Amino acid sequence: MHDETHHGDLLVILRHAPHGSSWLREGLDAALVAAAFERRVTLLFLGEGALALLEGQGVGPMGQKGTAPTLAMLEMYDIDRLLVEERALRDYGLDASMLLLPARPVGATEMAEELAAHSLVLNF
Amino acid sequence: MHDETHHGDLLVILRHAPHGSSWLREGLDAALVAAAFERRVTLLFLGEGALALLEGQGVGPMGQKGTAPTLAMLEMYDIDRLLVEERALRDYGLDASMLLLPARPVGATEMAEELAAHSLVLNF
Amino acid sequence: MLLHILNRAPDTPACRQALSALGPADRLLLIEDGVIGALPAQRAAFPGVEGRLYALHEDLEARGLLGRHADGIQVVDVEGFVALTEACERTVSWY
Amino acid sequence: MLLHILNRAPDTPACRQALSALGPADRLLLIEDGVIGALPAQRAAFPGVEGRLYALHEDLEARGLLGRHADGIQVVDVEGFVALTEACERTVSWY
Amino acid sequence: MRYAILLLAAPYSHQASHSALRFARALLARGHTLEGVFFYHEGVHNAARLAAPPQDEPHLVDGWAALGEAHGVPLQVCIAAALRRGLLDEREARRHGKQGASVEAPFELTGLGQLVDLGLRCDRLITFGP
Amino acid sequence: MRYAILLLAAPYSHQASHSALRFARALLARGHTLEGVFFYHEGVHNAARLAAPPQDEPHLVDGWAALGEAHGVPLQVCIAAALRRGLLDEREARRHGKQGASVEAPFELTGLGQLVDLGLRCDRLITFGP
Repeated sequence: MHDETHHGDLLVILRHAPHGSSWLREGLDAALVAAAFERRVTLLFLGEGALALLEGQGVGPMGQKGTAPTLAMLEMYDIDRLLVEERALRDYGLDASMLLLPARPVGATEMAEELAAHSLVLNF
Repeated sequence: MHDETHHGDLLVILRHAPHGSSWLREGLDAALVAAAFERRVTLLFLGEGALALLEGQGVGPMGQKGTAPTLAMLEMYDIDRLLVEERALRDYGLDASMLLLPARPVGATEMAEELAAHSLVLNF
Repeated sequence: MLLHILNRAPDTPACRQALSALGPADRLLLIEDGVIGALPAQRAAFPGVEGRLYALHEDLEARGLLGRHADGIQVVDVEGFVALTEACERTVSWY
Repeated sequence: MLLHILNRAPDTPACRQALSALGPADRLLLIEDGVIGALPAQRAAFPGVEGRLYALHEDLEARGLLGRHADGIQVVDVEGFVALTEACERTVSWY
Repeated sequence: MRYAILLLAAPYSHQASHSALRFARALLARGHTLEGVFFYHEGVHNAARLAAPPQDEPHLVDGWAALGEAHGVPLQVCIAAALRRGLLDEREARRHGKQGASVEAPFELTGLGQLVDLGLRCDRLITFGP
Repeated sequence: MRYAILLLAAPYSHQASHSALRFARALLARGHTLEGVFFYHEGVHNAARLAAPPQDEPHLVDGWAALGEAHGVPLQVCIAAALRRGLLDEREARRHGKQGASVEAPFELTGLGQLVDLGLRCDRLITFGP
């Protein structure tokens, strides 16, 4: 039913850094729920969202859990297609060795292709 | 009690455009209340806030009143010290003939001086 | 072909991200504070989007921007907004 | 001398506005998402603020940025934050 | 076509709720169906039954409720996002040992799975953010 | 010194409420006084008595209430901003013909004049925005 360029049901775009707001957590929750319903999910970490992948995050100063523990669970939910904006890695000086999880860097052209290749895009 | 560089009690900075959010309205409400309590108030329209001064605004598509009627009341409240960021006028291509009310354009240096010259700064 | 919906002004991360994810045939609709990008002085903010840039009539009007917007921007009302979502395969919102 | 408090990343209108309103002796404290500006790769975002740029320890730490921040940024904890507000005449928050 | 709306912004603070309600009315007027409105993130505040805006402003909570009842549109509020933000129906209030409720029908508290379901089942999902 | 805090952001959606509460505790620990916390814009949601966050997360509404009671800090909620957003005490609920209330003591609904008064009366006003 799907053509060869179809990468999955759901693309969740995460554009916010951890701890500063609930966007990242609420975006990840949507991804986990979709995966639990056996949907194929791709995550795209865009702009500040790339910082979600940084190793060494902790709890917040008031004991807020943050999102690193959720990222650690992605594999259990079979969410293994992780993309990260190339430009964000450059902007923040991040390289693969500093990331919690492997994510494939993508440029603008590839991002547009990913948006076109999913049945549903949720942008957080 | 105040030195000569003291421009008034309260500086209210308005950084949001009309209609898109309640920031502009809630900032103006704070300014009006302060004026009603006989405080001297300066308004600084910064960034997108400069668009609050544009002539020809109307109600929103759902009948939202917007903020232009409130601006028209500023004089009644003796709020007549209006500043607008020079750069914002340039960014949006605005000139004095397009504005509802006269506001004095200020550059970065003057903005810093204004912040220093008021007893209280509220940033909306 | 996708419809991208932008409700933020040009100098925001949301606008940069929308432009960077825009496919070559995708359309971009400016709504709410996004219509600030319709000002002629902001023209340089949307390179390569000629003929594919739309702005919502009602939101231009409320802000006093109707008639002050740049040439080449297609103005649609809310019915035209619905029509754009019909014509495009999917929508992505940037806020 | 004022203390400016910024809780947004460098590529936002809030950051541009804070820098543009910063007096020559004013101090700038990065908190919450503002500490993203403490990354060495973002150094160019704060020209002319050498020696007057601070970042909140707890917010760096929660994000994994402690030890990864640029030289020359002074790291203060929440007690240091209070001390900065004591030392400065007034504070202005940019968000 | 079958549409769904995802609303992520609170009323009054942002224009997004106005835009979403207006878009909903317009799509129905063009003969489409609206299979559901999902309220997530700060969008859950659109279900605040105690909202009391000034009388010369649009009443968004009532606007959604009227639309839902007139066209049989489910108004689904993410339960996890709502609880954190003080939006509880009577059942959840009891479960959390609180008196009173801040959400009532036709709004219904439901899980995020409904969002995924709506999004994949409908021809179009339109998101309105803050 | 005499401090005041202006909080403009909702809890859970933004970190600002956490930052503000933490700053409040720290200034009290350094021997200053906190003359009031003023909740405006989306900050009014910090007074939502029905908020039910997960038990492993900080409960900000309870946190403010405890701080207010322990140190005699007035917790002032802008009434105009609150009514629009569904935050009413019993008196306002009755006035608007609604059953129940979403704000209770030690939070108090009050006018914006209190913010101006606090700001000009105290040595320092610190704003926490979203």
